[in-house]
Amino acid sequence: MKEYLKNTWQALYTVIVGMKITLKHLFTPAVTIQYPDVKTPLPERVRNRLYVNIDDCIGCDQCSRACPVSCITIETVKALPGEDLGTTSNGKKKALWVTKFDIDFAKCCYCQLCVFPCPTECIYMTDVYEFSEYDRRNLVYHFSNLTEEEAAGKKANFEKFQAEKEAQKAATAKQKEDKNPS
Amino acid sequence: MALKTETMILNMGPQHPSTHGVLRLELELEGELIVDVKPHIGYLHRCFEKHAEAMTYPQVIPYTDRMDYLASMYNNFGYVLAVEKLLGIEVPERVEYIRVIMGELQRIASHLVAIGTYGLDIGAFTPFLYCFRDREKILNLFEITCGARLLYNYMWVGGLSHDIHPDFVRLTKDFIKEFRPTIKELNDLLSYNKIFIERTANIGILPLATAINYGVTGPSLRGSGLAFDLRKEEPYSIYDRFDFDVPVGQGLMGTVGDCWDRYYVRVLEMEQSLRIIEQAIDKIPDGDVHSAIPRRIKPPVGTVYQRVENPRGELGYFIISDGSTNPFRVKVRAPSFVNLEVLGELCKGHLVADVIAILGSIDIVLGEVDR
Amino acid sequence: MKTPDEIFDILKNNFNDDVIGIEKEQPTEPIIFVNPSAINKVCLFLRDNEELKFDSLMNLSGVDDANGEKVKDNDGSEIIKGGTLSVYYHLYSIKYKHKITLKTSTSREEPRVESVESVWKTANWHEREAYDMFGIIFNNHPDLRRILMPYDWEAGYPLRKDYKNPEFYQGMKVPY
Amino acid sequence: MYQALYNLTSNTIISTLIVALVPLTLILLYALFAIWLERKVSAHMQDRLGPMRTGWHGWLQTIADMIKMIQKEDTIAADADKKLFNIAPVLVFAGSFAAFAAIPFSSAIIGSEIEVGLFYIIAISSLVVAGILMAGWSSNNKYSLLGAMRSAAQIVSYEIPTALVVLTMVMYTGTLSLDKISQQQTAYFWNWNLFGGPEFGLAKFILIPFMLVAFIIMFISTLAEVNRTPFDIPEAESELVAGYFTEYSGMKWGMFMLSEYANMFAVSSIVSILFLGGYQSPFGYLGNTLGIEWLVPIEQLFWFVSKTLFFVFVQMWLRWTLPRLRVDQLMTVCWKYLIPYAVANLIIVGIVTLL
Amino acid sequence: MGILDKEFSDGNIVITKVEDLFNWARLSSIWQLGFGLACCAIEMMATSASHYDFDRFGVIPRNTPRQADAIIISGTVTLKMATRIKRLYEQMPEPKYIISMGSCANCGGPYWNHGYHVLKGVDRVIPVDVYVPGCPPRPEALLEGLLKLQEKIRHESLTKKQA
Repeated sequence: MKEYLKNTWQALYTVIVGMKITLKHLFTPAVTIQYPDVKTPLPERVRNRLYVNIDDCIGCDQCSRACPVSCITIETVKALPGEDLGTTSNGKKKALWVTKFDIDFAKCCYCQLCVFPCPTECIYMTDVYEFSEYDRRNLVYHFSNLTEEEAAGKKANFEKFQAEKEAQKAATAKQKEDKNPS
Repeated sequence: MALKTETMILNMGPQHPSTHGVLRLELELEGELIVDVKPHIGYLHRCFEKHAEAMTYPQVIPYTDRMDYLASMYNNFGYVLAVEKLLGIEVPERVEYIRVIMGELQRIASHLVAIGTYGLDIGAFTPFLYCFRDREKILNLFEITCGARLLYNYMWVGGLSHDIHPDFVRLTKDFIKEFRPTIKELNDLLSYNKIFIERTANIGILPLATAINYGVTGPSLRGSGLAFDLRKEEPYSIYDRFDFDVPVGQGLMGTVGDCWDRYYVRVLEMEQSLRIIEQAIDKIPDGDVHSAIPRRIKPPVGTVYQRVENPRGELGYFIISDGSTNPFRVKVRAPSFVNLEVLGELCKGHLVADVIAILGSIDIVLGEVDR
Repeated sequence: MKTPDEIFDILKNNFNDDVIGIEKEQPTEPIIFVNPSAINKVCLFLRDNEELKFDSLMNLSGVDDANGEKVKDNDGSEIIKGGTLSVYYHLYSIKYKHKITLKTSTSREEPRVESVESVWKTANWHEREAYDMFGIIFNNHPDLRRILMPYDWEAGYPLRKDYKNPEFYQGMKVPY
Repeated sequence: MYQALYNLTSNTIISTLIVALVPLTLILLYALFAIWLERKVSAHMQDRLGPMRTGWHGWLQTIADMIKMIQKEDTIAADADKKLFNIAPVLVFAGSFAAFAAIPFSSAIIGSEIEVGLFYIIAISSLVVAGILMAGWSSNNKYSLLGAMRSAAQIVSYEIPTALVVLTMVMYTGTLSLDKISQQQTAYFWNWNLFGGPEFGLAKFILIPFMLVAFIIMFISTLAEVNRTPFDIPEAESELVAGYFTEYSGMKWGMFMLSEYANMFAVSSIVSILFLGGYQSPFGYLGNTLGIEWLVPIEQLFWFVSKTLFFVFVQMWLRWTLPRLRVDQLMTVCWKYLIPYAVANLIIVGIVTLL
Repeated sequence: MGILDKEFSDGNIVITKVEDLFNWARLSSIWQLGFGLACCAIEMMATSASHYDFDRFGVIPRNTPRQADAIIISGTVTLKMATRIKRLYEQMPEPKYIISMGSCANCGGPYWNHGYHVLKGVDRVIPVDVYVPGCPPRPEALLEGLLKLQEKIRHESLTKKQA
């Protein structure tokens, strides 16, 4: 009988205690951040969308090798000896045309492994997180500033330059041949 | 002539509000009584071990994050300790202290989710939201240090990715001061509530012998009365420098090893983690966290098995290296995978509502079960 | 608290031919080789022996040693013939706080290992996972089915080194 | 009210129609308001804000939900029992709406002054069980079947404590008609039944604790009758996905929600009539003091609605605090705790009224 | 779509007025199916918790596909789970929308290369309306995805059925 009454009393008491807490919370101000109107400032080390400062990029491919998901695709064309490509901000001489530098943000896992190995720190994470799309294809960002035909042009004249070098090498080899057998 | 009754197969399918993710429970019911429970897993198998073989050692760390996504800091911790044991490198004191603090903060965050979803399973909505509100404070702490909220890739082999933020220490101290009263409030609202006790006491009793035979570890094992905590049993990193006690289920509200004990051990463990953080936060020595990170990681040929005390139990990494930059084989002993086996044993003879209570008390994460 | 060598000696004189040897030059812990057909007897002994009391199986993992020779398959990709699949057992005693690692290896074509499910109930799912990932068949295991992959997955065992992705699975394209 | 309308229009059909339409519109408006109130109360209890973007503080939210539900495709499970599937929501709503015929909103506004008001309400509210069973059975879904079985057992077994407490109150007040009970508890709150009823004297003070016990038992059992937490086992989200209305979508499910809130209103109005003096105002009427005769019924309506809304708020407050009971615990609470207390209370109040 | 299956001639004033009302109602009370797969589900729960509060946009988690308007695919879709998601999608009544949350649901995410058991993007099984990138996307990113979906619904028209 005592157990019976203790149960009833315990049930009523704990219900009242619980209700007291929720009532207290009814009057405490809400902690909600009203997102679209109030945007909280994010800490500076935040990891959201990647940004590549393409004119600092020397096309060394370190970031795409470090990426576990291999979502960075880089294509470079060797510059002809005569061409001058300017220097990066910290004074490194650029030797490669970066014809294609795509990051597929649908694949990226935002782990920041690509930011550390970059010699010129041209790839870093910004705090932009609002870039959802209706179509998956435009989640692939193209950072290289060479347009299609420029890239094709660069590749074309590099092949041409390559062919000339072959021809010269073949020619010098032939000359050496003529010299020593004769 | 006895009336022939037929058991009903009820599928608590991969989409169910309280299976903590994508787990299918095949219940054989006699009316509402459970005859047999067969869990079907594999709905979230993301082939972690295949990825581990194809990546270099540092690249595997983002994948260890995604296994137990509620305690990803601790997954890194386990993997990183294993590789350091293989390489045999020493880690500076500062890194050790920061790792312990981050690990214990992650344990509190993970227990908060476990307690919140357990309240949700029993039917109380409000504790879930209070727990998530407190958890946001911890996520802010993580975000100012390494920039991510949930999957950090913070602990690297031999060091850390970022040093802690200048006002990390002050914010952690504020958090500890604010968090203690909320544990007491949570206890009044949920733990000592008569209906909650009625729903969880004497339900799903796990005797100690079956627990050990089934390999159950973590709060589920400690709920059954055995003080087996790897931080005390086999102290890794610098856990032996802190004094904290290991809470054990004493059967306050029913027999030892029932759902209420497993739940209450988690609440007490949060208290102990606070104590550890308090002791560690003041004694962080200064130094460089990037000093011991090797340029290229090529460990010698060999095997290592390193286990750590994940908030859900004993998380073990078994790494076989063949001398190249990619691990030859990484096998993960996930605590939730092992704890889930005992569900069939615990649920016999209970009601449908109890299966949800028992599943909630074992606290599994499907990312870790299916790897 | 016993060192792995003492445990190895005890095992050696109880199961002289079944326990093949001990390999010690590993950087971390030594491994004891056991004959696959006698693994359950050895484990039962390890669990019930008074001085050893290995009452918890920490981890059971299947490994594809990939030490057979590579052979060109008809469609160009190479598969591994011969060689071994091995299973590692990590045991721990709560009472005496000591640990050892056992290893058994079976042939790649006919991988058969005795099941230790009768010794530790936790081995049930571990063995099912090893079967699912490597195809190692555990004799008299209660219900040896796939655990992580879909039950009707007939494209082989995924974690083997020479595994190839199927083109389609139930109408869904698998590769990217 | 019917009589007044009949003299006005001298046409029976129109006056009965109007008498029926007034509570219906009141219920629909109240339901819209109650659903919005529930979402805001639950939000603020959990330190969040609730609907904010549809109108100021989201007051258009329920209207938006209603219009969206109209647009939903009307799916019926392939091998569901079509006829029963469609009748069930209508039956459930009819059951809970019929109870409003006997509830006196104010001395002037009563559906129909039936002498046996209380008895009628208890009888009609068990119609809801039939509707729920039909819904559970006809949607041919294991979860709905389990939910329906549980709700049948729950509502039927909680009829008994309600009936017992109603018995004590009827024995004490001497009449079954709700209107007379409200009239007995005339102005000034210490005459309310909860505080020992109108006659002054020693019996009044002895009765107060037992009236309180009767009030608590009545409130708990009506909670169970309406399937609100901690007794919302038929539509337990965490176990049975959504209980007996798992298969319902769009407007049919809307009917279920409507009837749940209508039931909540009906039940809390009965509790407020029996114990807190229905439409009596606690401090006398402004209308009498100022001498305006027609103001009194409106004041009474105000007091009635505010008391009932307070009880509806308490039901919502409980929903967001307490966890859910298991089915067998629900039965033990009813049979082993509520009924013995109710019977003991009945006997004691009986003896006291006899003296 | 409910009672409006009949074809309207062209969108005259009455239709556009009603259309805006219907679109507004549909977009301000999207009920999401309470169903999470992996790490993005935890961020989805954090979004419905007190700090970012999904309920502000009228989004309540409903457990049965019958009463849900939208599924937020939050996490990795594996092959074993893909057939289940297809069935869930078919069970939902007609005006339904899909938000694919996180890299794994967009195109297989970190598991696209060696994930033999991972479906490379949920749009191979069900049509997706909005892709929310991130791994896992911040709660604000998910809310921004929801706002994008609401924009899309606002410009939907009842008369001209899109392909």
